[in-house]
Amino acid sequence: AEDPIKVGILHSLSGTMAISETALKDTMLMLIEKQNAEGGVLGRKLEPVVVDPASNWPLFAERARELLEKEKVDVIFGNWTSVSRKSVLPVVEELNGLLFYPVQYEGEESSENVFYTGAAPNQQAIPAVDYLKNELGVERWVLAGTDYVYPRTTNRILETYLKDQGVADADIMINYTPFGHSDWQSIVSDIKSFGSAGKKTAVVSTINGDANVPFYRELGNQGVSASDIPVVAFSVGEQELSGIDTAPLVGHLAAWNYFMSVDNEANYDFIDAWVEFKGDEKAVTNDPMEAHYIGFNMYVEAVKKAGTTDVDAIKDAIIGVAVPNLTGGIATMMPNHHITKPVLIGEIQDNGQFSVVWETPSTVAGDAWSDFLPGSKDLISDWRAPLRCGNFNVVTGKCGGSAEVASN
Amino acid sequence: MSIFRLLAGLALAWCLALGPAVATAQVQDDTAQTLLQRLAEASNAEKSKVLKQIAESGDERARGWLEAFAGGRLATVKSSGYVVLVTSNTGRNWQVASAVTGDSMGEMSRRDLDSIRVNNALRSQVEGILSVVDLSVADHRTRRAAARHLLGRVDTVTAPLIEERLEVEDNDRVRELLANALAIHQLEQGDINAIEQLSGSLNSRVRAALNNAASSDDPAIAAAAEKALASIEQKLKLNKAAETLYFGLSLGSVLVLAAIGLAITFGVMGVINMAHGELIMLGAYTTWGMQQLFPGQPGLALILSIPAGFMVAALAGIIIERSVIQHLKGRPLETLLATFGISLILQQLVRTVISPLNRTVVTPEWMSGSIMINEALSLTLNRLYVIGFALVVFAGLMLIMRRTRLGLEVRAVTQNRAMARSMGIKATKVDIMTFALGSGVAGLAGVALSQITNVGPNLGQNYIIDSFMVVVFGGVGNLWGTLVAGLTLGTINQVLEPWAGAVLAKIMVLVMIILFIQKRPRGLFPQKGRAAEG
Amino acid sequence: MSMFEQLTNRDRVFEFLAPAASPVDVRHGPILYLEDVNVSFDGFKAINNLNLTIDDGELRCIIGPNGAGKTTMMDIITGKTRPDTGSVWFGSRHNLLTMNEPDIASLGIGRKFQKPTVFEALTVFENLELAMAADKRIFPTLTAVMKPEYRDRIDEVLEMIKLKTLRDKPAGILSHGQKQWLEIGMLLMQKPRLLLVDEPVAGMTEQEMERTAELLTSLAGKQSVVVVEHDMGFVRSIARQVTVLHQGSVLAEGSMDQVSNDPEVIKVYLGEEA
Amino acid sequence: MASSQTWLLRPLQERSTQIFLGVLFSALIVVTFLHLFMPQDSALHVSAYTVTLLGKYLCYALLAVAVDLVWGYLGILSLGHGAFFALGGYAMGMYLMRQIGDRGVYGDPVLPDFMVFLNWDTLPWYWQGFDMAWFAFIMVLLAPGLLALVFGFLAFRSRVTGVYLSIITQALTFALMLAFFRNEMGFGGNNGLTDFREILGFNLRSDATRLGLFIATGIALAIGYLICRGIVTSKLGRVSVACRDAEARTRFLGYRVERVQLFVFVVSAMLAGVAGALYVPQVGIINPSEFSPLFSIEIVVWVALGGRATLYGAVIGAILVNYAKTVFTGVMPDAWLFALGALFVLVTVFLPKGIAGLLQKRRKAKDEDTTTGQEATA
Amino acid sequence: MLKIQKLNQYYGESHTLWDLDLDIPQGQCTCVMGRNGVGKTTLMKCIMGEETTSSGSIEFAQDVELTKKKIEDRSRFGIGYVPQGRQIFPLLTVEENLRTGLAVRKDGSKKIPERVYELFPVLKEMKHRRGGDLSGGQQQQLAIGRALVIEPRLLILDEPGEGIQPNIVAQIGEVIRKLIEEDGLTVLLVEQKLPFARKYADRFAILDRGRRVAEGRVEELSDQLIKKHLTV
Ligand SMILES: Nc1ncnc2c1ncn2[C@@H]1O[C@H](COP(=O)(O)OP(=O)(O)OP(=O)(O)O)[C@@H](O)[C@H]1O
Ligand SMILES: Nc1ncnc2c1ncn2[C@@H]1O[C@H](COP(=O)(O)OP(=O)(O)OP(=O)(O)O)[C@@H](O)[C@H]1O
Ligand SMILES: NC(N)=O
Ligand SMILES: [Mg+2]
Ligand SMILES: [Mg+2]
Repeated sequence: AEDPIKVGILHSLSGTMAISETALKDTMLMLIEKQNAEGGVLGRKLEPVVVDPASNWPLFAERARELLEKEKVDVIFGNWTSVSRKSVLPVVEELNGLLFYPVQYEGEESSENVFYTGAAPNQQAIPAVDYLKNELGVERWVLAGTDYVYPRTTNRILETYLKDQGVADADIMINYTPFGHSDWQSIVSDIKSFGSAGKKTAVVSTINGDANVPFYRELGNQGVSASDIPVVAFSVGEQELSGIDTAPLVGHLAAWNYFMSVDNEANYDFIDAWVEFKGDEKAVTNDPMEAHYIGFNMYVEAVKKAGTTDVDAIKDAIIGVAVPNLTGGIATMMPNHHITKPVLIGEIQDNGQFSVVWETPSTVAGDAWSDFLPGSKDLISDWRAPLRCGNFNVVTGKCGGSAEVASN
Repeated sequence: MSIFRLLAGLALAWCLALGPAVATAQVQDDTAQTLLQRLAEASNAEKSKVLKQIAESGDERARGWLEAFAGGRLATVKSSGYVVLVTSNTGRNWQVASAVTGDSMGEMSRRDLDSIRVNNALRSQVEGILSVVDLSVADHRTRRAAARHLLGRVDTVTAPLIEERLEVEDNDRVRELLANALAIHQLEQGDINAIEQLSGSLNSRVRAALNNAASSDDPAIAAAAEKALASIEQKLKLNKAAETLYFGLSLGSVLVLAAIGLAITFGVMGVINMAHGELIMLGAYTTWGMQQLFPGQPGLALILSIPAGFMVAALAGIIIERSVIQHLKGRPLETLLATFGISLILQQLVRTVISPLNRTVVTPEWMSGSIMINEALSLTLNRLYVIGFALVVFAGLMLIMRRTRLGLEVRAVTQNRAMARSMGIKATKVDIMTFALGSGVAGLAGVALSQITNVGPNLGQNYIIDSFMVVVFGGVGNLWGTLVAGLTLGTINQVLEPWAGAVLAKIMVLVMIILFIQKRPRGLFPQKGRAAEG
Repeated sequence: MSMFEQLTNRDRVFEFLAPAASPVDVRHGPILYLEDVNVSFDGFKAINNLNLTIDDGELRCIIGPNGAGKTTMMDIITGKTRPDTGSVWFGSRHNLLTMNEPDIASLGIGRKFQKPTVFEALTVFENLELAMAADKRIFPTLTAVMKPEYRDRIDEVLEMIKLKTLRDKPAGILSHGQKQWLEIGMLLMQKPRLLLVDEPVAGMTEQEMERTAELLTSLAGKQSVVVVEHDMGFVRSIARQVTVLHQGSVLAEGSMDQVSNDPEVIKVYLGEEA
Repeated sequence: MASSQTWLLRPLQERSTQIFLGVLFSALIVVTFLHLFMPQDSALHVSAYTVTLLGKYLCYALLAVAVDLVWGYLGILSLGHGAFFALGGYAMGMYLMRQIGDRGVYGDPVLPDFMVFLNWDTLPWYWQGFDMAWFAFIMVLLAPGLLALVFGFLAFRSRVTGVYLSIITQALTFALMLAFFRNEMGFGGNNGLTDFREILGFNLRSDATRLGLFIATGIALAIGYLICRGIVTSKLGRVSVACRDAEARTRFLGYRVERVQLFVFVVSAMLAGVAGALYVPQVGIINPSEFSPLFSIEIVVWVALGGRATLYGAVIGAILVNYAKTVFTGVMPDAWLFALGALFVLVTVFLPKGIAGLLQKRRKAKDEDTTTGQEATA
Repeated sequence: MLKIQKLNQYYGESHTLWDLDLDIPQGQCTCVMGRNGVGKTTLMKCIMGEETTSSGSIEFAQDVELTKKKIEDRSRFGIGYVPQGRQIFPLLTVEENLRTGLAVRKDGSKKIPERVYELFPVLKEMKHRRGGDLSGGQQQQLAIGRALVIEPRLLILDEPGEGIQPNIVAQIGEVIRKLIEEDGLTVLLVEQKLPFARKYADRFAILDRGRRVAEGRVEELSDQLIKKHLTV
């Protein structure tokens, strides 16, 4: 038989990020196992190469280099945080690798070697705000986030967006907290008083990871219910909820491109496979897992289409590849290396699942460069010939500098 | 609003119909089925109409249907369209019962069921209906909650009902709330006199109404509302200060709890115990474990976790002491190294054996929510318990260290081990007991923290640094110092936070600690004199 | 002086960086002068209106009951303890109360502690090396080289304190008495103008005591020596002038015979038969 | 010992230093040779990946040496040395950022990308000058040095010692971590500084530059080691030990303890800064996690594991632990923390003086064999 | 009371006690003498168990082999120890220092015997002060008091007079005699000061470089012996 196709899996299995990333590693193993059971790709088996970057950002780069240079993997699926992706980026560009990144992020990036299968801000944040405004009549906004780049950027985009829509400065409250913040008493109290000004108020939360549990607990204890001040979160999924007593949270919202509760046969099959793979009836699925599902299938399709695992061939072949997602739609790889996704708004239920209350009529294509940031509204990304540029400035008609070096 | 008005009016009829003296109406089962089925198929706007009809039906099962609907527990069977009540909705297979008859229908695959979607607006409607109903139940607490719910939700249809209710209501607080609810409605109607009724209230909905009135076109109303707001603002300030203090004490007591075990193992024994955080984590996981053992009885499980958490952590402490720390006598700095290793091992152990994910620890009923001191000041119950718990643990430890022989012996052993042994003190035993005590107390902290924060493998990491800060800030070896330091740091943090933001507040507290140590190089309560210099 | 040295010699550039140390001025009287010194610890008066004068080149013995405040007095002189009130002058120029320990030490006040404290991780030789009179600022210390004459001096002292065989052993392993000797050795290396010696002969045999007595008397004249000791035999053998402290102040002062016949001193200190 | 050599060259006469430098330089030469002259597919070939990995270990080794200087010889257990390392790293990172010039994604000739997309319109004042290598390299020393100077001045002046000092160093690095996480600080927040292109005109993505950085790190380690060894073997080193064991007593001998502490602390902070500066171009990113208190504790663990108060022990400890981490995370991703944790525990319990202690014991045993004979005759 | 035979002790490589024999008869005061560093303190530590011996035996009260007992148990047989350098617990108050000895008392009493305070009134005065704050001599008194709290059968005193004012030194001597005569206490004393030894001890033993070189009744302690073994 031919050499197997080596699939690098670059997710933290220890340290603070393990909590989120281990499931993604397992997802990849499951997908690979299944693909191999179906005979692999092009008659070649797939072989997973798992490494542990241990939630340590420089280690992500080192491991990526190891995967590409020593293990000579054909493709890498990995990373969760933006900082880890930023750390890996120069390495995959230098060594011309392929990276599938499965998590929602702040956008403002488009690399020839990276495929962004998670949501860009226009695939999550903006539709969620639209929903709150149009369906719930929200007029006052609390933008609460963990103090790092993803929330900062998202909030900046949302702030511009809201102001463009005529929301006054006084109706926007922005609050940042450190990672792992666990004492939300005074912030929740502030939100409460901000919300008692007579206008419908909502919280847009980009609070990350572990800080959420104490946040929601405090909301519950201070009696802030979803009917008073709903919270819509961008980083709280089924996995996070599985560690929370959801009773006080019922009715709060989240915006994602996938929910485990979506009523769809493909989804049910995926869940069944996952439960079986984990051997745990209670195992949950979530949005980044779906992103890996899509990314993996896209890669497989692209390999079939190109007839090779050659990186440059894949890069050309994959644009336009369309595979079904788990919510009944189709995900297509766009020329800017982002994909099309439906946007779903779900309300938290007492069983730790989301019930979908709203969704976009059709899928939305990911936008690498936000239209609501002054520095990037003129930029577009298109990796097809002849443009082949991740940051083409439509005003100046020039491609930004990074591409030149990348192709050096 | 209009939907609500209609519904509320209809609800009145229904509420009267539900009165115990009146014979209850019951619709035909197949009519009920059709009604529910229509609910399932309707769009959101239509759903509210169906809800209205259900309320209107006067069926005694209606309340159950409405509650199930609001809780997202109504579903249809895909193949037949039959509406069922989901009694358990975790996992891939759900327990269902007939919505109409209530008979159990066993387990069904999720694939075969279609949940009837509900959203906040609909849920809010249902709550509104139920509130009006609840106004006439016997329990005054339920009535109070219902009345509070009605604040800002009264309209022309419900207003007369409320007025009527107000006549017969005998509970003062309920009366006050109902009067405010009415007044808000009247204010919305442009009645300037309503402002007087509202000007004393601290309730946030009242304030919202006044805020709206303040931007009214009628200058008289606007001015009156402004005035009322100003007087409320004044009262709020005081409450705000009290609230900040409470937040501070509460954060402080968390710090004290986290640090107090360390004050023993580190402060008294001199072991730089980097695994302290993981011992806390063990306590928290014990709580989770107990709740698994006693499903459905989170309160009992929590209470049992107190001794259990202590024992588990103490046992872990004993194992650590016996296997590692006893070999490091007289090399305190190296305990840092070894316990750091232990902390890595314990974290990974939890990840491997239990899960890298956080675990759900349920807050028992009696610990959720808050006690309302007044409409603007409520004390969250879980925090209140934690404050009390911290003080009790502290007092207990103080008693042990001051009043028992163990306390004396520990200090003797740490100050001069060889001499203590020459005096007949069984140093090994003392070491074990002390370390077990410190570890056990860490376990207790974990039990308490499980009610506040994540129970996960990283729990310990989040508290270890704070714990060391508190112990050192208070003065190593001084339990009082730990108490005062914890409460002080907590309060300062909460005072700074609204003003500087959470991140800067934290930085400022750290800088303050650094500067404070310059002023008092041995903490708040230093050991003074020759003795300290050794 | 090279350019570089001139540049790095900061005390020549800025007045306030100039070292406080400059030779003690004894032209106008005593070398050490304590006036109305008071110290209390949590309300306990350890030193109570203490007045004391030590003349240049004098050898003074100080005796007194346990807890009389002898060690505390030395703590005050060396800057370890700050008195509540009073003044302490070294010569007529230096107000010791405004200085810290190293400044006082570099002025030329050396001290042997009651409980011997030596640098346990360093060898006996290194202990003496560090004590040696030298420029003790950072860069001179960093660039210091061990000159043969220094080595000879250390060996000489080693001989004197009978620790030659233990020269390269860490001081931590010394017996109690050996540490006492090492402390005395360090004091000698410092070549101070004023030696404060707290209980030098505790734990020594009669003969060692005699040697110590010889040593201290030989120093007197060139240097001033203050000795605190409870061993009356020893005190008698060296004493010219004796001061008796009691409850933080001077109870009696005079020759050995005078004080040992003082009924108060006998009562509170010596006991009937001494 | 007796020599008129300057303090810096004196250690060259010690056998241990000679061995250390010998081993270090041979390693540099061997790696260079194997990297350049062995064919790619040979088992002996050292890949660029490995070269960079080794370079990283050497940075950590230099950092460990710096920590050992203050902890081992001065008795200051700094739980915040990561801060100095990170500051050096940030100084270098800022230089490398500025070197990107208009090749960033937004093509702004002055502002780094993260500033553009967070709407900064001018370069903050503290970023000025970092486009010049000499300035940046001075800042690599100055930034950590000044922080250490101010912090140390305050702390040592007030005689903060022992755990109190340890904990405030920890507070220092923790506060800096939180501050650097803030986007408002202008250091790229959590994402830090990354996507570097070139250093001194050399392309950072070329193998030759990588080898160059590796060699530079080796030389820096050698110099750092010599400086520390020079201090330690000088009289000042003995004064440091005296401060460590009996601070008060040292004062009574006329030494200004706080100045000794300050001097050594600042030197150590600068060495840590250099280590950080060399680390950043090799790993390609600097982010606030280097300020994390746990990282600083880990450094102490390397030193303890290698053997406190033996500089070469610190080097061994740093390299060994990090090598172990690399190996363990590779071969047992799910369980490497067990292995690492167990390593820490076992070494502490069974090798009280660290690995260096083990080596010393060996050597002593050997020495004893040869010296007992002499003593008998003496 | 105590019979030491062929005792050898090493500090690491250095042989400190050499085949040491020593007999301490019941109800008497035996004084161990010797120059600095000959191993007196080491011997005491060996008896207390603070240093391990490499060979030899220490037999207590005819039937107990001390070398086989743990340190903390030795005091339970009734051995009180006043170490050189006092070794009080600096951060415990005077009273707490004394109380540390209560655990091993046979009668299980929880109170500090009044006699200790009678002997050293200063201890009562300073009851609540921390041990480390006391003056050197006060600490020494505390150390002796602490050893007496356990009501020992054998009292080991390592240079007890060191740093103590003359009248109290004399008093300590009297106490020792009194305890010996009235309570049948056995005392093992390390003392350099000849007058004191001559006055209060019954027997003497001289150590030199870790060996016992002379032994006998105090009256037999001749100038010649002193010259030979105690001068430098
Ligand atoms: N820091 C302190 N806190 C409380 N009391 C203290 C302190 N320092 C000294 N004292 C008390 O002050 C008194 C004087 O002590 P000092 O050590 O000066 O006595 P001394 O004359 O040297 O006695 P000795 O001859 O026993 O050494 C003693 O009673 C002692 O207990
Ligand atoms: N921990 C140790 N390690 C190595 N050698 C030691 C140690 N403690 C003591 N020694 C050595 O053992 C010898 C005996 O010491 P010891 O303390 O028993 O003497 P001593 O007779 O009590 O003297 P002194 O009269 O000075 O108290 C000394 O030479 C000393 O240097
Ligand atoms: N991309 C994120 N969520 O960091
Ligand atoms: Mg004294
Ligand atoms: Mg001795």
